[in-house]
Amino acid sequence: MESNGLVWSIGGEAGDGILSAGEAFARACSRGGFHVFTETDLPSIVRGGHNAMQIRVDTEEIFAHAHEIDLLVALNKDTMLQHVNQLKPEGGIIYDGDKITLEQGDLGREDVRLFPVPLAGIVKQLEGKPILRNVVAVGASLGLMDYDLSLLDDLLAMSFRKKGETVVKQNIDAARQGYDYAKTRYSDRFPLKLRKSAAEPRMLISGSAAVCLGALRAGCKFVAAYPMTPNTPILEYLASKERDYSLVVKQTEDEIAAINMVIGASLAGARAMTCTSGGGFSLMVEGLGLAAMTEVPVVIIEGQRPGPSTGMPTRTEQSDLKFALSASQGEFPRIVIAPGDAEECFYLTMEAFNLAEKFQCQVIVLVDKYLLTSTRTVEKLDPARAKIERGEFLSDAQLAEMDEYIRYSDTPNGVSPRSIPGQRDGIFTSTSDEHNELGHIFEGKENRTWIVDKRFRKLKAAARVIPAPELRGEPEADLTFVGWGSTKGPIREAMKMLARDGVRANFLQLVYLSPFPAKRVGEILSKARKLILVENNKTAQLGGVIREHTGVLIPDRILRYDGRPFTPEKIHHKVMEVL
Amino acid sequence: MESNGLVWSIGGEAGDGILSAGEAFARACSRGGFHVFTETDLPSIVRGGHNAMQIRVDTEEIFAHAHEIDLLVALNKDTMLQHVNQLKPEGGIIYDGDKITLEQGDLGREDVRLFPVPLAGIVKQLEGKPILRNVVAVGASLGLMDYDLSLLDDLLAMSFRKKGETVVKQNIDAARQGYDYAKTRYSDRFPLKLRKSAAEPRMLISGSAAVCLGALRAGCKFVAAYPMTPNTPILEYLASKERDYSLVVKQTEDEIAAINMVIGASLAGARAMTCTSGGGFSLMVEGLGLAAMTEVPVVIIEGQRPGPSTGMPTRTEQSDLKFALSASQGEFPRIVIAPGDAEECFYLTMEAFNLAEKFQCQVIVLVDKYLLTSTRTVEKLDPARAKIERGEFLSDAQLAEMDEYIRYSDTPNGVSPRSIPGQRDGIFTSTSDEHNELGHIFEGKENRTWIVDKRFRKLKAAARVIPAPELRGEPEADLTFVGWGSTKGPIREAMKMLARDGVRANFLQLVYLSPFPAKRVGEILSKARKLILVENNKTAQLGGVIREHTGVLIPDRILRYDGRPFTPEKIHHKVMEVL
Amino acid sequence: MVTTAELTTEEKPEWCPGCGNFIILKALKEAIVQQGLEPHRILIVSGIGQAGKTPQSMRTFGYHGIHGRALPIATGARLANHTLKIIVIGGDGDAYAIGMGHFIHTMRRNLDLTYLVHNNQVYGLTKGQTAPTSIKGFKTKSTPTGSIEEPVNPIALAIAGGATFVARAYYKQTDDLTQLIIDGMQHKGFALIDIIQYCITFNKVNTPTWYDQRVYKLADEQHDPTNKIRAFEKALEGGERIPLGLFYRESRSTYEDELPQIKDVPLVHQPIDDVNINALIESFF
Amino acid sequence: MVTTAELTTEEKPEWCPGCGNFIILKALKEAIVQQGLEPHRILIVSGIGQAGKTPQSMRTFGYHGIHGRALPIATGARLANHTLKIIVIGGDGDAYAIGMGHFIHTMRRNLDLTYLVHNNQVYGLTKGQTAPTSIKGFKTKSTPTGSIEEPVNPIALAIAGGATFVARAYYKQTDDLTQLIIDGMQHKGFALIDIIQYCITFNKVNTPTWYDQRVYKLADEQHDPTNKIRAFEKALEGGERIPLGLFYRESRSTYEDELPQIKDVPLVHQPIDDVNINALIESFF
Ligand SMILES: Cc1ncc(C[n+]2csc(CCOP(=O)(O)OP(=O)(O)O)c2C)c(N)n1
Ligand SMILES: Cc1ncc(C[n+]2csc(CCOP(=O)(O)OP(=O)(O)O)c2C)c(N)n1
Ligand code: SF4
Ligand code: SF4
Ligand SMILES: [Mg+2]
Ligand SMILES: [Mg+2]
Repeated sequence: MESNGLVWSIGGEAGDGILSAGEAFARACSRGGFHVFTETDLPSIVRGGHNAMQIRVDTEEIFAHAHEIDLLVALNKDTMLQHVNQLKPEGGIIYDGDKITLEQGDLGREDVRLFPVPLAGIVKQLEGKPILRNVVAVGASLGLMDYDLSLLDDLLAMSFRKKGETVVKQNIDAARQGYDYAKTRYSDRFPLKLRKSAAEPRMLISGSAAVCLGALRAGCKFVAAYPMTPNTPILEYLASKERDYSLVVKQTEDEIAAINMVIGASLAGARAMTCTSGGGFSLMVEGLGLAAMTEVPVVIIEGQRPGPSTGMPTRTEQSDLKFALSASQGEFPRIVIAPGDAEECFYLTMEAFNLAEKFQCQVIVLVDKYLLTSTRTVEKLDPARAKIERGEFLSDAQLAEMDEYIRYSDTPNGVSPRSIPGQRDGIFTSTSDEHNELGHIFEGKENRTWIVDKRFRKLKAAARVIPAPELRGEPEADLTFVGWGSTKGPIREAMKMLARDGVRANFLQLVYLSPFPAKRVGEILSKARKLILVENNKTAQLGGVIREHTGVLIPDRILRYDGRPFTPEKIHHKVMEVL
Repeated sequence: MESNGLVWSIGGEAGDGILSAGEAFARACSRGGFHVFTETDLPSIVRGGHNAMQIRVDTEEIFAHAHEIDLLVALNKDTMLQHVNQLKPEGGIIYDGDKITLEQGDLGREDVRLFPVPLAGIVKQLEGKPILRNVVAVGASLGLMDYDLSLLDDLLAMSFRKKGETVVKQNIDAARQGYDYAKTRYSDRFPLKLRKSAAEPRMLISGSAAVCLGALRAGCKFVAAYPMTPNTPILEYLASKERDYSLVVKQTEDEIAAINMVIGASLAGARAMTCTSGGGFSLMVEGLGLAAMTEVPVVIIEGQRPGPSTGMPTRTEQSDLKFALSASQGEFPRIVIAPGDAEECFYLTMEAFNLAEKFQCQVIVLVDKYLLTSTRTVEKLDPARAKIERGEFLSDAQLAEMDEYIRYSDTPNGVSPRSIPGQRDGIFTSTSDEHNELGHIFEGKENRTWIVDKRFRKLKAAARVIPAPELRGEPEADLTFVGWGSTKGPIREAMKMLARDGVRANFLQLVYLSPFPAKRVGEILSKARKLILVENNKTAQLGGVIREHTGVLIPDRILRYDGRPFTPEKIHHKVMEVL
Repeated sequence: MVTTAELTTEEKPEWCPGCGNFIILKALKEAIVQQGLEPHRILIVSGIGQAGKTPQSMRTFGYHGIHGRALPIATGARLANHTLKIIVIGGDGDAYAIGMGHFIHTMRRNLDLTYLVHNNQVYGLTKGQTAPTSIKGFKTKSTPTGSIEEPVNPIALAIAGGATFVARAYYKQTDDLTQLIIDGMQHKGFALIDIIQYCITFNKVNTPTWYDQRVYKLADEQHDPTNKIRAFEKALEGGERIPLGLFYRESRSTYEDELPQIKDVPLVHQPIDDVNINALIESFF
Repeated sequence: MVTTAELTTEEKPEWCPGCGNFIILKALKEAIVQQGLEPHRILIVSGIGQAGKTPQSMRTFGYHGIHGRALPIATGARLANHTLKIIVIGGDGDAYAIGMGHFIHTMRRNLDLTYLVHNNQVYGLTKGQTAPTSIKGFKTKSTPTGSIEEPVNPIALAIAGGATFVARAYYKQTDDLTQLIIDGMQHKGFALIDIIQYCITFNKVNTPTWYDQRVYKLADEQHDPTNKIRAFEKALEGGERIPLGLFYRESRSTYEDELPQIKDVPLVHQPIDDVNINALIESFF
């Protein structure tokens, strides 16, 4: 089983520092030139409860976490028992042999290799806090796989710089002792080794951070949000950049205030967004319609989690698609975008701001917990690819030349050039009531038909600039996966597995869900030999949307709605059942 | 053009008493055994602005208002000008000749007959308030058509009883003077006569009142709502019955409070409902999901009006269908019912309470402004047809026999028998977080899959008891109309017109939109020769839902989204274009 | 200098003849004229209701939003461009029923906004239901046997909630009203002016006659508006004696003042065409 | 008589060791035991947050609703069955941020509900953001340079808002807390008990040490809880001296009292199987 790559996992109680340990391990690998994917598994509890994190490391590009693991770090016994069956044959477990006593038989498996390390003992000797056990364990892991410890040392030095030299030293010592302990005793019993490659360090980023970078690059100047898992990290990251990037990030009294503040800021001319999860989005629905009626650009990041209602706050699901597509009373154009990985989170968030302003419409970016919190090594994000296009703003000079500024003027593509408050010749009034081209309340029949059509023309115009979906993978394939959002990663991994089985697969990823690219999708689907729909929900919502727009029913569906993301293995396995 | 029936219309400024005049006229007709349909046309203004009301009277059953009118009562000049083109050839106008001076040429039509009546003059002579003109005008109308004035007298006596005898007398005198004036001068110039028939008086009721009667008959004990057109009349009617029918009707601080109070009341065991329009429903979306997750029965009356946002508050549209079908994050079963006329408003509101309790689910009754505010003569509503079925409540004795009460127990149809607070052995906790069968927060994978499935089983069970849609009209038809909700009336009228043209039509009315009767609809549609979809919206939402569930695309669509309801003529006309 | 005529659009406000809103509209225009403000530097944000229709008949920037949400909309606009003068308008239902949460939170933030609440103690636009400020026993179609709730006391709530300028005006005393609007707009921070407004159509109880018998001016009683406790005491008056004028004023730094990122240039005028995020990108290596 | 053990489910509350919520939970159980109430006659309604998890670990009827909406849920339940004892529980964000509108409106209605707000001045469940009660300058990940908002003053708002029983308790003074809960539950009308609760994980500023140095008992200062102005004055205290105990109490008829239709039988027990609507049907002829 030797290969330059492996799946490493760490588990313990909430409060044991699982996340920081995992992040350190992951970063040590990405800096060593490896491809990395990380995924966390946390309950909705602040302390206590089982936390786990998986880091997958490879020399090839990777897109998802894996079901099976090579090396498990167990900070408590519970972790050993819960995860032992995920271990590959002859996988290893690092644990504190002084604290956790068990017979090989307790695990129900004979083949796993046990690597006891006196985690607490080492910490005690260093006079560190109990949490330091996590660093010892990471060190031990690196020792076992013979990796370059200096990569970890640098990270620890950086992370703890603020806490002073003693703490830095304590951490580095802890890592070293764990490293040495494991290396000297067990190195030969664990065949998987990681060798720092010649490759450059790689960028390792979560979907949520990528969204933030996209927003900052897009010139987002105003963010209003109310904390809600899994979107709180977006609010928090952006809040930490308030001063450096000169934006205002406002934690509001609720989500209703958030969307309405965003509308106010955007009306005033600033790029503005909010982020939330389904529950908060529910409260934003009325504001969404207000923005639509008054044609104020708005960007909403909607991070899905299992519902209904509070549901499973720290888990994942793709169950708000239809809701996002039809939320709010009445009919109006909207753009719904579902990025599938961290790169897309960056480029499409950026694009969301462009589309919102160009079409004076509301853009919902549908993400989910899995996509937001998992991290992945990516091709260095390229800000130059993300250009600002603000659509039609009238300059003071242009306005001065007009007889009268007409806010909702009739235009071929439905987009009426904007002015902003403060522009002398750009005065206008806007109302959530139906109105005439001047923005005055008006209930006439012809006017109503005209202005509804005008608003909808924007959607047609948007459809013309939005890239059509493409098939990824072999053009001539035995089967075609159809999916959206965060299933992209697991599907791509599953395709690799199928290729190994000699099954040629390709993948239709729907990125833009509204306007829906019905024609192109219909063409692709009608040519496919076998279609398999993959969704992280119960009711196959994309399947419904596809049938509505194309008439095509996809009977083969791989669905999961237990709050967990797909593993590639699960998809692979299900496909083999279907074929 | 003689026939025992006609289309009468009255218009004037808001504040002129258009509605009360129209209602008096309509009731005088329904009491005379006629079939009646009334429809109002009001802007969103308290005073000023043009108000109009149309009353259609016939000896045959009628289902909708009409485009053309026979007799117009114009309380101001504006009304004459606005409505003159709606008059049938040789139709008549009653107006105040002393106040409105005009040449026949002003109207742009030579054929209409002018019947000037000194409305203000008569009122002045009676020393009445200016509003009394409306009664004079109704009297004059009856005079012109030779109707039995005593029917009107009785109504006036009843309406003004509380205001004292003088007022009653003044009204009756006003009616009489108008009657005599018109009858003596013009009776021979207006050929349409109404003769009180031997038929019994008929029940004349609006959709909104029918909803209220359904709710009261269903034993609704608690109503919480925030005023919003077109649902305010429901709130107000029920509030007026609070004491007589022993229920609590609470005007809340907002719609969020309304839905949550309803949840609380229902949890405590009372039948409870709220009523709102799309904007208020937007605010209820989060609460809807809470009710779904905790399996608390809830009935929501959603009265649609043109959106998005505030839109056209006093107008009509059918544009919240998809929103109602997918509102709130996550996935859960819901029942969506769209009554098509006043009878259905009564029986289906009643049924909504039964279904909500039997399946411990949320029932949305989708109505609209046209359906709620238009009135129609109906077969006397039969409370005996509306039986109470409360679903599974456990008695104290049943609970006492159990080892432990399990709130979300597993059952074949997904419905877990309920207890209510106050029952000694029925104690349970419920949570909006995902939970186990006891109602305790639980995030296990198998549990999650199980309980999602359990909730969805209720929808299957509901589908088994919900009546399948039926084709109305000729089984072998040249064309099949497909529609939902308030288009039912205009479609039925259009079918009559088509029959006169020799076109055989039938009609598939979708009453239950969720669970969607896909199989039956598919069968019906696949057998039809030609399908025509009729919807009062822009995007043909039902068309989308049908295609999603059956794959059938209905390319021929008659859509209207200018805030006005269809007239039968408009549908008829469009059909003739399509054929 | 702008004139009242220049502030007026061709749209006639769609209010009932005799409605108090006409006078408030006039006072508002007058206050703008007297301050010599330029119309394009003014944004009027309103909710839904009769009062909310105000921006429709004024030639300034106007945004007629949704029921109850005028304050957050105004907050967003203000933070995006704090060089604008922003006036917020709502009815009593808009402000104190559905909008209550935002009302309290906006006050404690002390953004520089002027909030005019047209308080007619009834729901006008929806044709006469009970409002949160309706007095006990008030009969409407939604409470046919009379309201059984203690009305909200917006003045007391504003004082308790952290507003820095709290006043009550009476539409009939137009000069005082105009002056209070001017003072509120000049005040650095959040100003609430609760304006008694007559709804001639739906409020047959709290008529001008009713009010004329009850109102008196705080200024006539040497009320000290810097004393919060006294202000609260005055706010609790009602029933037979209804105080008018400035209850409370406090000087506290505004929300905007505390944001160094907008000290020099408002957000909306900061360049965004090529934001340099290289340092952030590096931080993920 | 019910015992504390009988009130306890097998579910252990999922709070951090040392969290103040454990003590509040204990006090609540103790208060129920001391009043000799039957668990099946009690309904505990809560919002979402750490505090909101309380009903999960109590063997009474419990409903753990959504964030900010516990009061309207409780209102509906109370009106449907006013023979139940209903306790409502929320966190500071739940009650005073997203729930602010309902908070004010429920108070003025004076329904007979007891509201316990676990005020830890931070958002616990979502891992440490600023709360509406966080003091100025409070640093969290959502306000990394410190909060710039005046915190809400729930006591002052409750007094201004029409609550008839307004108290502050400190989780560490468990006997007083228990007694206040009992008094609140015995009070006929709406009782607010704002409870200072320590969040050991996310609030490193307002610690027990911090509070111990500041709190004092109103009872020790002969405070007269029937005097609304004095109560308000006390409510404005903060910073260095934080009063504990009953600020204000008033006796006013409850909302339920004003509803003749539930005088004899609660709604939920009124028969509905054959409601006679014939008279209504006739009225449409
Ligand atoms: C979410 C929502 N709910 C309800 C309404 C209906 N509505 C419009 S205005 C209004 C209240 C009007 O009263 P108020 O705010 O006092 O204003 P007024 O008309 O008296 O000036 C209501 C309930 C709405 N537009 N939106
Ligand atoms: C509509 C909605 N928005 C946001 C959240 C996320 N959320 C859950 S609890 C909470 C705040 C917790 O703070 P607090 O109410 O003070 O309770 P504590 O955890 O401190 O007891 C938030 C924002 C939610 N559940 N629902
Ligand atoms: S209903 Fe009342 S508030 Fe509305 S315009 Fe008429 S008088 Fe004014
Ligand atoms: S985070 Fe704070 S409030 Fe939540 S359980 Fe831990 S200590 Fe208690
Ligand atoms: Mg009002
Ligand atoms: Mg808190």
